[in-house]
Amino acid sequence: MEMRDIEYNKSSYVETSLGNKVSRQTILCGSQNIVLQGKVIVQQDSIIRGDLGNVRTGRYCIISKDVVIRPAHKKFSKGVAFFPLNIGDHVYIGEKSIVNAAMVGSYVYIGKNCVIGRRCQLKDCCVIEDNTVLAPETVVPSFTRYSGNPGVQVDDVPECQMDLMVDFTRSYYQHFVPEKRSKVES
Amino acid sequence: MAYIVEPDVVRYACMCGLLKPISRLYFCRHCLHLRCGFCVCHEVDSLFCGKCLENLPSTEAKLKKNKCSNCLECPSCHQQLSSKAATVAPKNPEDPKATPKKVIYLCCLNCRWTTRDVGIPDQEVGKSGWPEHENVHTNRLNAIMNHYKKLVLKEKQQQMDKDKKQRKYTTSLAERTGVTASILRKRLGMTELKNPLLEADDLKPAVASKEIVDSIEHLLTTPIKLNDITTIDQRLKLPDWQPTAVDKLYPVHKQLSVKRSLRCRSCEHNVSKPEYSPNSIKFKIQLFAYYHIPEIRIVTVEPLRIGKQCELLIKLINPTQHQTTITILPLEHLDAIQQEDTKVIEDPPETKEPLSFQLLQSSLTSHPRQINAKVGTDVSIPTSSIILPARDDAAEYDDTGETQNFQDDPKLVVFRKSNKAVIKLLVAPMENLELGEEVIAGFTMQHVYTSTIATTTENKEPQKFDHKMKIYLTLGTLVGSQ
Amino acid sequence: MSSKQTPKISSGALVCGDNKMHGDITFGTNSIVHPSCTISAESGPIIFGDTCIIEEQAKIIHRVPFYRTDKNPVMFIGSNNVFEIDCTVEAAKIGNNNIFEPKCFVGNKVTITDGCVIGAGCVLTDEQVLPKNTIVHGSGCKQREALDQPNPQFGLMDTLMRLLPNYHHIRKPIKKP
Amino acid sequence: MPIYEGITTEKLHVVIDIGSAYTKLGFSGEHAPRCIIRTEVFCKKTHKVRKIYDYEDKYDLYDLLVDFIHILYFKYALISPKDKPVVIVESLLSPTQFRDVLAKVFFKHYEVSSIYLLPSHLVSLAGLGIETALVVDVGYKEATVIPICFGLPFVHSWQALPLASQSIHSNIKTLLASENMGMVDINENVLEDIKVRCCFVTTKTRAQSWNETKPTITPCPDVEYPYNGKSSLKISGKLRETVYELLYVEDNDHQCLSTMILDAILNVNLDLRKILAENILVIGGTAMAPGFKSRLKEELYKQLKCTAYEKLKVNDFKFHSSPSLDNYTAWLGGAIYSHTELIQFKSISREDYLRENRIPDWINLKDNQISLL
Repeated sequence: MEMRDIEYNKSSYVETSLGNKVSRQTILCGSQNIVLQGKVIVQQDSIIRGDLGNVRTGRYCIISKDVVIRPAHKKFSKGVAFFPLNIGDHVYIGEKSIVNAAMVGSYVYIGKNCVIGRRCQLKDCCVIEDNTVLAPETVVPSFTRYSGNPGVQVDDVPECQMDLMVDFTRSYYQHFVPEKRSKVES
Repeated sequence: MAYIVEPDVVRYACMCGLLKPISRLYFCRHCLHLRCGFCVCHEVDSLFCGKCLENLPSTEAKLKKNKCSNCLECPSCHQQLSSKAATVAPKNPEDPKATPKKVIYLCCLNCRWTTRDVGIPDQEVGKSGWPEHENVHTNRLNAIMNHYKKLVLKEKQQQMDKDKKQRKYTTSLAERTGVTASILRKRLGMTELKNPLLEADDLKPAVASKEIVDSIEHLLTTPIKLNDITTIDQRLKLPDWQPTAVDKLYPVHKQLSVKRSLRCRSCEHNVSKPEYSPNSIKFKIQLFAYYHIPEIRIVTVEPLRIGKQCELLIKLINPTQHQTTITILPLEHLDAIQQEDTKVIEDPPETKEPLSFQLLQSSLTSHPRQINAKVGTDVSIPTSSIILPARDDAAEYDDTGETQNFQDDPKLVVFRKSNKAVIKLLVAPMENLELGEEVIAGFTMQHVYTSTIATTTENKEPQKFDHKMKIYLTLGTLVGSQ
Repeated sequence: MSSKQTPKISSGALVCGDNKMHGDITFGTNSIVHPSCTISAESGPIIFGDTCIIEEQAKIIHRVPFYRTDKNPVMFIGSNNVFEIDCTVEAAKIGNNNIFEPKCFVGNKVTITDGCVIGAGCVLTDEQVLPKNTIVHGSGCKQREALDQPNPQFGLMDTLMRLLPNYHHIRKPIKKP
Repeated sequence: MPIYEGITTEKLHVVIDIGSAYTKLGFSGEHAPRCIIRTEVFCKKTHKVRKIYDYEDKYDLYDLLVDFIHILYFKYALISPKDKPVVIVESLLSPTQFRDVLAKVFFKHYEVSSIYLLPSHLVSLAGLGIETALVVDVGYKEATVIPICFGLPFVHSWQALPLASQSIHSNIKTLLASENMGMVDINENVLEDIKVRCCFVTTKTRAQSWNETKPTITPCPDVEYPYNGKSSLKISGKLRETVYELLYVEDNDHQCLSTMILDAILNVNLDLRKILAENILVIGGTAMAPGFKSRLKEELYKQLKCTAYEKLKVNDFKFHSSPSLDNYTAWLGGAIYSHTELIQFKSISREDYLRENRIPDWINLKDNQISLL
């Protein structure tokens, strides 16, 4: 199915020179530690905890509503440290998901309402289905599809996942358009 | 996300007769046919551990029983175990030299099971290896296995002796000269070599007993604690042990995972071969249909009503580096051709001769199954073809919207941009459909496939083929009649 | 009960500014409250013990079931409890050393004792008292009993105490007389 | 370690025992299966888990088996099935259609080089090192009894009744529904968990008192079973004790587990009866229930007093215990058999199969004629 336009209220979004579209109703804590590489969409009510550690996303990442992105911590003998959280290119994170991972690769699809536990590693080209709960420190290998609570592998992902995700995130960005003026006035 | 979460609305008919979305199909460029996961041959390409992502050669994996030696799983919930460090106070606190010892224990971060729960002692840092469980019957089973092996070998020996007597003349050179290995050994003063399998066997058969030890007395009076009894999944995770009490559980090594390569059954060429490294997402061979066959997407469908012609807009995308021409043909078009093709192999010769290699190979691919889709609408077949230019990655960043010079039928082509075109088809749902029923439309798509295999030296020009396949579109449910 | 009450924050506690709080709420010493969580004392006061962590999007709601008629019920939450991201807790009695993992839901008929862990995504609504050291995990809310209580996360709290004031507006603790 | 072992252990053959509830998979020469998994696949179209044995027709079964065997090989065995032999342990009473489709899937879809089919009752004795015994298999769908004498199954005296886990599960379901109001639909996996963790087989005397109008015995303690976190099930002591009773209580045809065993013994020659009665081997997962075997023994002695079985002239029953757990005894036999060289000359090769387009079967006249010649 060809994607439909997703309209947003122009006044409530900020578009940066790199093409990032960030809602004004987000909580970006420690924004100096957050790097969005370009053409990234951050929708309303999502929280990015840059105050705890560096967060860096690749190009064409889509962060839906009510998402929490939070660097993971680990206890060492000298105290607790937060790991920087790197997210690759062309990643989609569905509504109400919590990403507490150590690393999210490229071309990753995370469904709605997921919990990605502490220090998880999501490798390139994996799919996390809606409502999945990944236990802390889970490693999700490439080309696998995880589901359930606790998340386990349920299926494979098509080998052309990389191109599917590139196409999906690009067309999402293209179809993410400001509302028509007439609607705004009414 | 059409191919990841949504149901498959556009399905292509594979050569084996199954309907699959384009993302799940392969295109064998040697046979020029669509293949799917069902009709290709799967092979284990490499083994790796899904936790530590390390490769294991297949021989090593066999020795380790397909388990990772480093990664362990929780016996309680089957998630991966993590090691946790802890410090233990020195044994004699009075001793000023004694420093707290660092130890490691395993902990499940999902259900918080730890090796301490079942009394497995903590490990010192640097030492690896957790206690492994041993099958209690190992000795007995080894004896039994050997016993049966000997028995069969003895039988075989007798059979061979019998055969030998029947054909006396075929003696070897060594036997004629009298210099057999056994005689040589005798001359050298060595003891005669005996096949250890043929030695006398002293296996004691099992003895049945009158007594049965399975008392239930304790169950009758004491209340049970559910949390102390293992579930069936926990038991079966430890097949040789299957404990009933949770304090008998022990960690299990993680099962390895595989990367698969796929091979076309008719021409034995690979259609997919991944790179060796578990971290790599690249392929050495990637003949996925998504890269070779034009992709079709539904853009819009008018509400479907019986007897009414509804507009259907579909988008065609050419993924290849070559220009292609797409023609829409009726569904029946391909049936006529295929019937002629398959007639030849339809009846394998009923002979008792050894089967030819060819027949062994083609046993699966030659009998496609009936396509399981009920077409519920007619599709108006356009008279003209659509030319799609090659895919140009740079065009993705080009927003100028340049117009291409294609002589399009304006009634057919609605919109066009780089390697994509939106065309308009008219569908009319059939009379016999019921309200709320899913409407499926079907047609045959023919496209020009440009082969890039450099087969012959004299023919430098890439060869072009007409490739046809059936497409089934699920348009949605019927909303009413006219 | 006025909803515009300011929470009582004991000394040493760190409460970020951007969060929704209604009613009579008391935080014990060394507690940490992350931004954008919701604490709502609808039916009566909520009293947190010492060294609790409340993460973003956590919802702690004091809402007594309609059939209870106790006068001015108080929601007691012991010490060393961790409320992780997007958990919803309505249990009126919570002991010490419990962990509420992300997206779990604990209804108001549940009583939590000590050392329990409510796993991510688990929903507990049935009237029950979770025994000590119970661990609820996975789909279907499987239960098991742990040997020890989870360790208090003092290391994490030290780091948070250091980090959070650099980035957030902090509510001032009430100085005890 | 003898030298020859190095050569033969190289060749590991996959040994599969596809039961109606659980499938046992492992390698030849090993002492326990690598995994025991549910015989079911996840259907992507309907998003439901489907049991292989609940197939609609042979085409449906073909697709289910293709999916299932794919999982067996690429998730558990981790070898390519093509051009390798496979060992299958199957019941002699397995439906012909199932056998045929299974062989077709292995030979035509997975292109294995050969299949070594082993009858489960016979090979179960391999772990004991004996040749004559009465094998009682209590699995998921049915209980079957086949006497094995001198290494040959006496198929003509087989007994089979649907007295197994499936009927116990439905029994638990009806009993639970009467005790817990409003319980609509309980997943079978939950029923199984209740059975495994809470229920047991009670003694004969207690069972008899339960049948009285006013039982005088104190039931075993009740169990509170947490269900989904949203509610809890009350499992009464009576339920815990009595769910297995249907195996031991005679049905309308006066048949139950113990009569099956005695009938099977009755069907063999007089001289073998005593030997069989003193060599009973119970296999199958259901037989692992606590108290199952001692109750079976009690019932056998009880039935012996009936007039129908007086002519048996049997005084004692003796039971074997295999060096394995009951649910994989048959698989172990397969692993022992396929560790020998029998696999080389007793298997059905792909060439043979493609020529004949069928696999030999004891029930088929064609195969029996050949043996006569």
